[in-house]
Amino acid sequence: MSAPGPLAFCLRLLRRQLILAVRRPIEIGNPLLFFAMVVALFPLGLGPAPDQLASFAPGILWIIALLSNLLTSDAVFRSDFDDGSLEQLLLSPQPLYLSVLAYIAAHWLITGLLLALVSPLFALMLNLPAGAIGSLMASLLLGTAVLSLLGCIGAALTVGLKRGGMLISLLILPLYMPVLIFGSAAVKAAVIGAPAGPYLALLGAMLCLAIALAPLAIAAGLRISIDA
Amino acid sequence: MSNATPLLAVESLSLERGGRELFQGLSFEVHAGHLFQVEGVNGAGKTSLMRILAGLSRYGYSGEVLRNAPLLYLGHQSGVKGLLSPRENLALHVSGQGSYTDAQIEPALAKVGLYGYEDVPSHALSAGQHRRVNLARLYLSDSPLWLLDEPFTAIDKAGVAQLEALLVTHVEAGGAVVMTSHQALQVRYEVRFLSLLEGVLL
Amino acid sequence: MYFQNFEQLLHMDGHGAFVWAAYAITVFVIIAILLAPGRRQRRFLTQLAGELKRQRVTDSNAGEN
Amino acid sequence: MWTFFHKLGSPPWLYGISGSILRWLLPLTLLALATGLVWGLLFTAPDFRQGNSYRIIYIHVPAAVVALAGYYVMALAGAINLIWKMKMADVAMRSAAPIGAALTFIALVTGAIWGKPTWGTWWVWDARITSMLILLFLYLGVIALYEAFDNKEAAGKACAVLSLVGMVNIPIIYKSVDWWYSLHQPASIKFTGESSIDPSMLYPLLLMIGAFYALFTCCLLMNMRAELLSREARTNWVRKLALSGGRD
Repeated sequence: MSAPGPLAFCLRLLRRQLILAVRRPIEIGNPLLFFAMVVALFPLGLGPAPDQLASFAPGILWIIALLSNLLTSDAVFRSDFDDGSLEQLLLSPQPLYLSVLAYIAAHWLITGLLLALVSPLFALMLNLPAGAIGSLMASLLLGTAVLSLLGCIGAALTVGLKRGGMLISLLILPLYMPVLIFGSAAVKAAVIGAPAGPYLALLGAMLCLAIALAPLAIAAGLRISIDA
Repeated sequence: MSNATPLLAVESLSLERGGRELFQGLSFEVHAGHLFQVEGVNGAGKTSLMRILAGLSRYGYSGEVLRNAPLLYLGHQSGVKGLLSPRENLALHVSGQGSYTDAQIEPALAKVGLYGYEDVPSHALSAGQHRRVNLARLYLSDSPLWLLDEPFTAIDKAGVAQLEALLVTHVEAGGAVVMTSHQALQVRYEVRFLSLLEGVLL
Repeated sequence: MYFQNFEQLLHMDGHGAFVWAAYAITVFVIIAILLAPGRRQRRFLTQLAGELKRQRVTDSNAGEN
Repeated sequence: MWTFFHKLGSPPWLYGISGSILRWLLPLTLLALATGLVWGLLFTAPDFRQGNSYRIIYIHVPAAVVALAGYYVMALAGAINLIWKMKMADVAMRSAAPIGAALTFIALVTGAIWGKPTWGTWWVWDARITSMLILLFLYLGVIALYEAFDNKEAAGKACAVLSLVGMVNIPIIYKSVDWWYSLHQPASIKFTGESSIDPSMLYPLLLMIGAFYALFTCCLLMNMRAELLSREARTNWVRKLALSGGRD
């Protein structure tokens, strides 16, 4: 009955989170549905002129991705906190840094990755030029991972609070802004035919920094929340 | 025996909550073979003490807690996920203390009276059965030190007797138990009582 | 002194309203953050003093009984 | 060295020493502020392009500079609290947040007022103003998080983590906003001055920056004193102080 290695344990957590998500498909569907509905709001608010929509499309798509990520990140640790699993995770002899990464990876797989995969559909609805779709997907793939990492910081800090929902947006949205700037810039660059590579590289750099540092903040936040 | 390193040593532990002193200068050692029962009325700080011992509470108290052995803590909440079956709950448990095969999980679940429930979604089980899923971890555990906060809650009489037998087996095999409970333990073993106000009672 | 007279100072070639408003708001906020801790401290101390006085009265009453 | 740290952890000592520092620092600060205000308002020549409205620079820039520095002070105090578990650091962090938010607010409002005569509009999504706005959000986030916790010790630690995360992010946010602005900068809006600032404008500006730093220090110390008292309400020295009517 030896303890599993850190990597095996991470995979176990990842599997656990994914099984939990798959057994409640509506949780996976909600962010996508949200994405679709907000996309439908913009033509209603801005007018249906295809040119106008196309010029706003990079920003619109990125803001919706950001919001749907924000709305789901609140729940990452919530149920584990409520039923006591989080206590057990913190007492585990396994490195918390890696365990936290497993949670984030699961969150990204069921929100960011899926959003990136369905984004071409919505991009076409908003008249985004087909040439920009590749960089839209790439920027969403990289960017939503950063968003998941940052969002989990907010989730970890507010998981012990009864009214965390609104607070988490106040804490996390300012941190999202650089990702939004470079993510939408990558798409815009592709729209006008400029290389999107530099922006994607910047997003990648942010992702590296976030992977290195965010789990530390999340681990500290979880320990504080469990103790409060 | 007393010269050996204690599994858990507590030195002059004091805790204040809301201007009220819950305990002060609490010192004791838990060695292999010890079975401790923490005594105190509701609100005396038993759960606070258990959380400090486990390492979940890390500030707000003064004093030292030395943990020299892997521990297993069972708190008020069962940590059982309704969407997972009892088998999955144990196999995918977040505590990361062991990797269990079906050959290990099935007997453990059978011992806590969940034979035949292995693959039922846990949300179909009762609160007592949730507790039992959690207690099955005791049969799987190889941590020498068990910290059990009210393990008898929502467990029926037969279950309590079985659990008591398990605790005795554990301490006889060189483990140690610190537990809180409102009912007296019915065991043929020396139970040490720990009062939050007066320390270890002999 | 750059300005010739008081009127010019107030007017500042048409920018007076902006400049004076900015300065007024700044001075107001600065005064507010300078006074806030003092007020908080005084309120706390009088509250505590009252509490202690009350306590002393109840203590001496208990002593007489 | 260690005795100094030890003393720093002692509330009565800190209360006493901060009182004697404030006794000379506070008048000095007020004097410097008054001098700087009068100098900037009355005795400097107007900018040849912006006219008199540029006089707002003497409050806008110092407020912005100190507001940003204040965030670092707050985050540093948070780090000290997390690493060395020093209670005084928690007090300092808690005390710095509202002052920083107030200074950020000043910078934002004066920036907006300055924008009207200069750019013809109250609000321009200029890199600096946008960054200031985000800084205000960061400050408000810390304050809101602190208020949301019932357990104040946990609140202090959570805010420490949050402000450290913010500290790592501020350079990234500033750089990205700066870059974003240069990408979108409309041709009609240009920032003037700055690169070739005249010494006659520079000296009052430097004086005001110094005065704002001193102001921040004063407010921080005063807030810390008030916070210390309410945290130490059960101790003898605070009770004595309360009975003597606040004279130390």
